[in-house]
Amino acid sequence: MTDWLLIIAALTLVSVAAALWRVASGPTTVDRMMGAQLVGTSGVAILILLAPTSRSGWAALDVAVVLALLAAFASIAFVKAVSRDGRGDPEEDA
Amino acid sequence: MTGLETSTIFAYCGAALIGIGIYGFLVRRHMIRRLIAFNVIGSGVFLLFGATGARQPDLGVDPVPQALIITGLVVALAATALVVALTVRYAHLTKRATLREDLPDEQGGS
Amino acid sequence: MSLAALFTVVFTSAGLFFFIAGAVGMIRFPDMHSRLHALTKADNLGLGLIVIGVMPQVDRPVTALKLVFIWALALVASAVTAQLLARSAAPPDLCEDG
Amino acid sequence: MIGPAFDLLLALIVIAVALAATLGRDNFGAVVFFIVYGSLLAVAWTRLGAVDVALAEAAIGAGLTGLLLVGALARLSRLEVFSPKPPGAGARALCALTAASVAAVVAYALTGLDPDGGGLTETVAADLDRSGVQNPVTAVLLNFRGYDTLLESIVLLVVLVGVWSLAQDRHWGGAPGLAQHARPDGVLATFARALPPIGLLIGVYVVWVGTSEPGGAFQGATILAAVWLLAAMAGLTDAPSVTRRSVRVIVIAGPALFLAIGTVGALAGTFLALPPDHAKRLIQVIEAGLTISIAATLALLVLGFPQRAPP
Amino acid sequence: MTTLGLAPVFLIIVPLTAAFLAVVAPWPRVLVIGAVPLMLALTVALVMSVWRDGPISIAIGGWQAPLGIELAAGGLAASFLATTTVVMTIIVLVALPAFGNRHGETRTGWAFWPLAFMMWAALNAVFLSGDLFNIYVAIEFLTLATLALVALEGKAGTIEAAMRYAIFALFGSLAYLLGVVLLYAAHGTLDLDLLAAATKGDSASLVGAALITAGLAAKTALFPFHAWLPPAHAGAPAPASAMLSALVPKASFFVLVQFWFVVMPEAAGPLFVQLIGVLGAAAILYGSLLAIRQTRLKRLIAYSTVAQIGYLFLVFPLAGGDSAAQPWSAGAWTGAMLQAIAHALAKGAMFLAAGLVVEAAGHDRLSAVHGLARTMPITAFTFALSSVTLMGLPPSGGFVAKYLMLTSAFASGQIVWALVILTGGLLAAAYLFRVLAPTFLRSAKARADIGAVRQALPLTLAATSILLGLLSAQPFEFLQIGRPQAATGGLQ
Repeated sequence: MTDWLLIIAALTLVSVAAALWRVASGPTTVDRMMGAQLVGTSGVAILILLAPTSRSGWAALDVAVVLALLAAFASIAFVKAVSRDGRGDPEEDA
Repeated sequence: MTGLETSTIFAYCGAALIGIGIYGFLVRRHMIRRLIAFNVIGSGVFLLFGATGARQPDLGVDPVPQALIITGLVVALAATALVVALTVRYAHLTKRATLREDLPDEQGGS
Repeated sequence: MSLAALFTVVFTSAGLFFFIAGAVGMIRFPDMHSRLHALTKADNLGLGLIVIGVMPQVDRPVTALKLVFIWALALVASAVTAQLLARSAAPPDLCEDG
Repeated sequence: MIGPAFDLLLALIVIAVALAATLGRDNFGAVVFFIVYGSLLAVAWTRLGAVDVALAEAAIGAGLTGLLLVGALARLSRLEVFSPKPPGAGARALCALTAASVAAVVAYALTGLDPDGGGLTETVAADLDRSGVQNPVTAVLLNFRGYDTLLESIVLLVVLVGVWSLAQDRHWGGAPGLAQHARPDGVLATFARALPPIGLLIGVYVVWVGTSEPGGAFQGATILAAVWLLAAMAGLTDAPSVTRRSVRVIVIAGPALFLAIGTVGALAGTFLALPPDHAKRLIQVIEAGLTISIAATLALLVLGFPQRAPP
Repeated sequence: MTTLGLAPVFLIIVPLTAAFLAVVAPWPRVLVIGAVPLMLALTVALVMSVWRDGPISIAIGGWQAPLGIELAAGGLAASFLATTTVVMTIIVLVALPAFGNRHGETRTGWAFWPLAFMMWAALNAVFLSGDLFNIYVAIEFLTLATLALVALEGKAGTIEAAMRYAIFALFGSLAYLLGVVLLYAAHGTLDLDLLAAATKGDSASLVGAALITAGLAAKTALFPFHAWLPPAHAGAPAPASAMLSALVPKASFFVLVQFWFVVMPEAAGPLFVQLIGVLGAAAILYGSLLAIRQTRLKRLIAYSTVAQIGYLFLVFPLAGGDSAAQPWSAGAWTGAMLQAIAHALAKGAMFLAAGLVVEAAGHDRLSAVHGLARTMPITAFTFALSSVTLMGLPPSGGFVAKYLMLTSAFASGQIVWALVILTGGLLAAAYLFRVLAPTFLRSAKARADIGAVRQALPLTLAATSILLGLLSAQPFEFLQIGRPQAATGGLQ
């Protein structure tokens, strides 16, 4: 089972590489953020897959919790930064 | 350290990250880019540290490097925050986020 | 192969499928909004299936609870960011450095 | 076999991301790559079995540093800063050569290491039951090498003083950063209202389990700081003025408490000694104090120096 | 444990407590009156204890190395601690009027005090630490406090100076940290004494040592890493300049000496020590020549620091490597350490005096010193006394220091270093006379009146640097307490 989970984790990692391509090529900053978002979620998935295989046991799941909690924050900081006055949010500008 | 264990792979990965970070630190002019490079070097050092502490898989990871890495991460974050603030203030004053290349004193007087 | 193992194999494979589909969509889809759609698919379904797939392997009930919690957290976070990113009228690039 | 393959793939992706973060021409792309880099490193730390570090990396590398850099870059681009010409090809080649030789020398140093070097793992394990906690990393951080941790918490304080002192004189007494706002019934505000209780729960949990399992004050405090910043970004709460006495007491409370406990030990004979019978309780008290102060300090650091005149 | 045994840890606890209080409330007067006498008493206790009972070692938390962190203080550390106490005492007293918050709290009036006390604590922490990683944390602590002080004036120039310093300092800390990591990976300990006992011929130790040296050299502003120093030291407010120039570079230099004379003396090959010597010599000559060309008072003094730091590094060819086993090594080593102390006292005095001159004249062009001998005779005398030490004229501490190094250079047959020392003294005379000679000119009218007490404070520092030369026997003897006897074989 450990091997199977590692295989799935490795293949998820391959899909991360695809998402990274989007981060690199843009063309808009929103596209880059979306790529980053997908990498973050894939990271959470990989951590979940690794948790049963890890030496430290299910403690790895706590890392997934933190990543899932904070993954959205960069996107939020970003949308605020590009809002009209730099400190609002896109829904105000709409 | 040689072979194909987790610890060896990440130790050499750390060495590579250090090299990449140094290149960025030397070539980049924008302070934010330099800070990213600084953090890449830092993470390379930490990864190397952690990986060399994980050489004996049956013992687990050496807790001393782990604790020191956590300390180091916080120190790096603190340094980054201070330099970010300096850069933002500098840009307010000069509309620049890069240092001037010339050193007036070295040519004599100012 | 035990039933639990089979369950894990089936569901994690399905989860992986959605991640790969999402990544392919990210690359292939022509415009930003359809790419965003691909992203949310991977986020919601891919992660959900993997969570379900790993479920039979847990050691304690509390771990299972944690898994569901992670999924819920990721679901909410991805919905919020997708919404905000879609509305955000960002300039193409903030600035460049040589 | 699968394990090393996974590690190798991960290491290559990490290196590719690091390259993209340093080589790419686009500044914003570099910051996004750096955030991604943090989450990938968290996975690498988990693979190594260093879950405490993975937690710190996820919270600091992927979380707070990202917030800090995205915010800074946005502010800079609004100022339309001047961009200099990149260095010439010759200079770049020289830099690449320097960087590659340092990396090669470090790699060479690694080849000479004893493959069985266990470090201090066994030494720590031998004294673990006198430390008051079961998590060896926490034992090192708060007991065996508590002095490092004390100094480190004060390093954060020194940086906070430094950041605040960058304000213009006329803004002294104002609140850090700029006032944030969002549509009150919008997605962002709703999210920012819903998340803090959950974030508080996770943050406190990470601190709490730190005595026996991976986690601790720094990781927990980073999470708390991030969650508070979310509320601030949604305009739900605002930073207090830098001259407010209560804010200043909060940022020094944790380090001061730690120092006070250490001083009591010094007066009894040994600086920073935690008697084994009371060590657990004392460590919990110190961690609670540090968590509050560090969370406040980190959040204030991300907001930056005062940019508003005092009311 | 006796009260004397508590002195080292309280030398860290007291300034930290003062820093915490300074963050909360802007009452520097109370803090200075409370902390300074305590620090003086603790320093006296520490010096007496080392003098009577030899080197002190304290295991923090009761955890012995390699598990815990040990503090250690021999003659060298105690001398540097005492120098720090003397210099910091005068600096905080001089700074009180300028940063006194007399009309309510101001930005600089608030920020200066936590930073000053934290810097004091950080310096003491570096000098006492016996653990490589703990030194890293303490040096980062010091660096970040320094960075904040450099930027304190808030002008574009000073912030740029801080950023330039940050680039060198950040690079230096990472290089040092990587070196520490490699040493730990190879030997499983961070304790200086335990590392000294380990055998270190492996690649990781050697690469680690090189990285540690590069990192610390960047932080000490050794040529060619010196470019950040003059704008940073000259741009800060005068009391901060005094701390930065007099004390901060000594911390990283101290660690470098600990490392090469305690931890890895056997690795100091002839090529290495000569290379460091060449860089030190380059710093002396280049720094002096640039000092001669400066037109601003504080810049001139800052470039003098670049030059004076160069002398410190001559300790490597004169007392390290092959020389370590030779009879002249004790003289050369002690000379370099006395130079560090004498320079701290004289440079502290000079920057504080320059601050008063700038305050009186309203600008910091060299013409500010015109007529100083009549308008501010005490300050003019301070300049004169510190110049005597910086030039290395008898009977100053600088003279004893340079004399000891000079005789070792002759004894070892390394005439080149002797020539460098002598040339450096002549060049120092050239740039310092640019400050001293115009003090007898007819003056422009001073804008502000500086009280005699404020002028007398820097004078005490300058006078102490002279006293160091008059009493040279005791300092010499004291520095030998716990001096690493590198000559125990294993030398290349």
